[in-house]
Amino acid sequence: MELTAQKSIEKEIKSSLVTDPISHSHKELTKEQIREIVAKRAAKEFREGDVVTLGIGLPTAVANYVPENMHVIFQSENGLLGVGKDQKGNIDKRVINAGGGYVEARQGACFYDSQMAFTMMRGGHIDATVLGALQVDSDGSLASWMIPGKMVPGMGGSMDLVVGAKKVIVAMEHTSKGQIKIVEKCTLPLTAFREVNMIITERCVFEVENDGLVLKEINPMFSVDDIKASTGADFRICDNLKAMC
Amino acid sequence: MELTAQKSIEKEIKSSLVTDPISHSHKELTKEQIREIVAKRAAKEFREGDVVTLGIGLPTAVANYVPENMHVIFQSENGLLGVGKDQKGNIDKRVINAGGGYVEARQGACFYDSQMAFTMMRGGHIDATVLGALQVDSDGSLASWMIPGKMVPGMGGSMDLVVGAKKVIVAMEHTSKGQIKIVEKCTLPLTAFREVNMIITERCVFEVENDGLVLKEINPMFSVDDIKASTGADFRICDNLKAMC
Amino acid sequence: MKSIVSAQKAISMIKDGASVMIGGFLECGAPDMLIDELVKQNKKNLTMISNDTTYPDADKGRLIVNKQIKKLITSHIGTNPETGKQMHAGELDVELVPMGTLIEKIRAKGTGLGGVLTPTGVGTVLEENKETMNIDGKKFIFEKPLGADFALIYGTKVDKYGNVSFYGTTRNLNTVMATAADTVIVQADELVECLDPNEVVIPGLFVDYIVVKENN
Amino acid sequence: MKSIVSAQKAISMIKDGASVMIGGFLECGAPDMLIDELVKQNKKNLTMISNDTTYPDADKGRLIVNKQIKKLITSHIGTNPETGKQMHAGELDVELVPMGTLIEKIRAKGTGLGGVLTPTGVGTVLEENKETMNIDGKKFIFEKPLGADFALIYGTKVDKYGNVSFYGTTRNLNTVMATAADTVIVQADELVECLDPNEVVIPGLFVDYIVVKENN
Repeated sequence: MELTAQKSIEKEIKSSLVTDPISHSHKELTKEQIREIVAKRAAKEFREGDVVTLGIGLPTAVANYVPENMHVIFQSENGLLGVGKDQKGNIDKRVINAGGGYVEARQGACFYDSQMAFTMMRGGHIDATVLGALQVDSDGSLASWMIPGKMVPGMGGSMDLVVGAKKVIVAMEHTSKGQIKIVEKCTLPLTAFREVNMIITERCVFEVENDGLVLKEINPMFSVDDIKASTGADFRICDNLKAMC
Repeated sequence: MELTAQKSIEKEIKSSLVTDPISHSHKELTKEQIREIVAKRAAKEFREGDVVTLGIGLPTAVANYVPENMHVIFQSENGLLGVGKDQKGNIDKRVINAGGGYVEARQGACFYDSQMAFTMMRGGHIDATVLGALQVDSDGSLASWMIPGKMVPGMGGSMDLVVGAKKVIVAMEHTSKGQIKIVEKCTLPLTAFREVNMIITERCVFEVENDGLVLKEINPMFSVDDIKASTGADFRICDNLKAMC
Repeated sequence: MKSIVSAQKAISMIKDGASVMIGGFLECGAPDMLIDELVKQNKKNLTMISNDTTYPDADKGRLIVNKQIKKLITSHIGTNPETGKQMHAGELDVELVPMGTLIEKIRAKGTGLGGVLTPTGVGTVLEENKETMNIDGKKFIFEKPLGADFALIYGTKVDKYGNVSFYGTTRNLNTVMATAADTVIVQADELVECLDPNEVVIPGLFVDYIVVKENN
Repeated sequence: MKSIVSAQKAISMIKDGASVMIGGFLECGAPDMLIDELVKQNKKNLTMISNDTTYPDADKGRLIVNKQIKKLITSHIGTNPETGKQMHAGELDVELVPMGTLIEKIRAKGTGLGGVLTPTGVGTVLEENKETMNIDGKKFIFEKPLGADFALIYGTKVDKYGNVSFYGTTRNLNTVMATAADTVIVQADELVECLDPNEVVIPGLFVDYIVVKENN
């Protein structure tokens, strides 16, 4: 539920933000292609046995790209460790994920209450979280829960999750409706201050280091100048810049 | 376990306390008689449906005097709501009370962990507790967990219990080995400050009110002068002083 | 043995202006029948404490649409556009609290602690007007305990002693809310004679009234 | 799937001087086999965090008698005269903490909170040298979170995913300790393939190693 209202929020971001100069160029990808590129790349961050909490929307798709032979356990803040596939056939409404979808519990799963869910999340027991953003900045601060005076869905569990997870991965479209989302300093109210470790978009991968963003990987469809033009923050280019795949 | 080491501690109280002038008189009762008088009277404080936590020693005996047709539920800090009789025959060591005794779980009982036990106890969900004391004073403060430099068993769960229970009843011998226990001001380290509501001994019943102790009932075997002589604190006599029974 | 009552009788105890905690994560584990009765009896000016306001046509969401809530303390309102609409129109006072903090505030009340010291929200607008505490060089926000007059909770199986057990992801905030309200009413999918003591999730002493779904 | 190891191997990970939380209330729900192995391997200068020190000849009590503990954080030592004797002789550093406070300190660590604000001990010697906080006219003692390098816990049934369930009063501090140590080792009375997800008391993600009683 962290990002349930993400889409409706994004509609509201129209003003004051810098326009992405390349989003309407020949390099534009479809939503489905973006989703696949980002989700596929994010899934590579997991290690065997990791416990991961995914945000709603694009981040949910990450689960589809975990290699078959790797065991990653998905945790849902509403009380399920071991989220499985969507339920088919006779629906049991007593088993849902944080987005309200009816899901299966995998072999080895367990159910628990909200206190326990947040012991996992805020207490540092989640290895990685992947979530979306309205804005993310060069300090690793994240804005994802409200646009003052416009859309205020609430933070749900996202603030606790971002503070507590060992690794925080923002997975999103590089820009949204042509507006720049990776900025020097977030202008929207923060979800968390300096907690993001990595930003994965369809164009590139940034790591957040003490001195700011470092470009680690780039999608060969784009040039470094493309990234510069569509990113609102300065960044350092890794000596060993790799192709994103 | 609140008062596991009570007996050993009492052996150690030898110094500096005022002597009970009547404990060696013809009015002396046997330990068993004292236990019965005190436990019987304490059991009358319970109401239908009460949840009660008992200390170790004399207070444990209170459970024997609850009327057959009254439902009182005994809670034990080690994780059992609905403490039953001592186990007989094949012992299951996985079900104990706070004193380490093997007990039965009654119909309707449940097991839980220590967090939940102290949510019950500190959180104000226990209707009454009955426990012993080394000293109790006219403010309703209680000392029961250590004698500096001598015996230090520890407080166990007693401090949380006394702070949290709706009604705190001290049930004890009026004096111990001839030493006075009901005092103006505790000299031993406190278990809790101003939390005791009632003191029940073999000689009388005191209630702790804002202006100090009030003698509510007296065992007809003793005179008010006997109580005065064996009590280290001033007390007011209730207008409607009753015979203890 | 606990009082087993009708939804009508249970809800009739709640007066206009009362504070009410309601369990459930979206529609899952929500005491829908008790909420329906709250709508039917049209209790007004309520303070509602809940994880979310579900959807406009579902359980807690209907209380919003029916304008029975004066003050709402919750973590997420994005699934119910009506909540945001009333908030922006100044008709509904909404206090948004991070989910983990909301749960701990309720737990603090239930377990008798003085408050919560949480790292969640440090460096955000949530820190404004809050007391903070520096502990070993790290900043924490202080939040007060949160209780209510009533808790309306759900249980999959409830026994006659008030013990509650759950199936699936229905536990959510039901467990913590049971500890933090003056009067706790549980809606039971199924009433049983006696649960296995190892299976109990909410010990019976927290429950005051049982309403059985099939009886209504 | 979790690592299933021998007691010998599990305990060999613990170095002299480590801090170790050990579950159990007296002998009930104590990981006796792991403790026996700790005695056998004679690990020294340990900091032990436990509810009590049981009896001189039982589980945790043997660690005291064998002088393996340098610092003890606990709520009750009255059942083991050897603990008091070593404390008074200055051989053992004992910190006595009310049971409810001990549990909350461990929980605060496990759940990521900055500390505990408890009414327990206010107006007693426990208040000395502690920070206190006045909240709405009532005084609370501030206590810091408490974690450890290792937690040795007990489980009645443990599945291959590390999920733990309990029988009877064996849960006690095992549940909270599982959340607050860098490495958690559970002694299982019985290892099963897969527990019913509704039955699980300690979710598998908290458990690092499983030692099965019958295998040793």
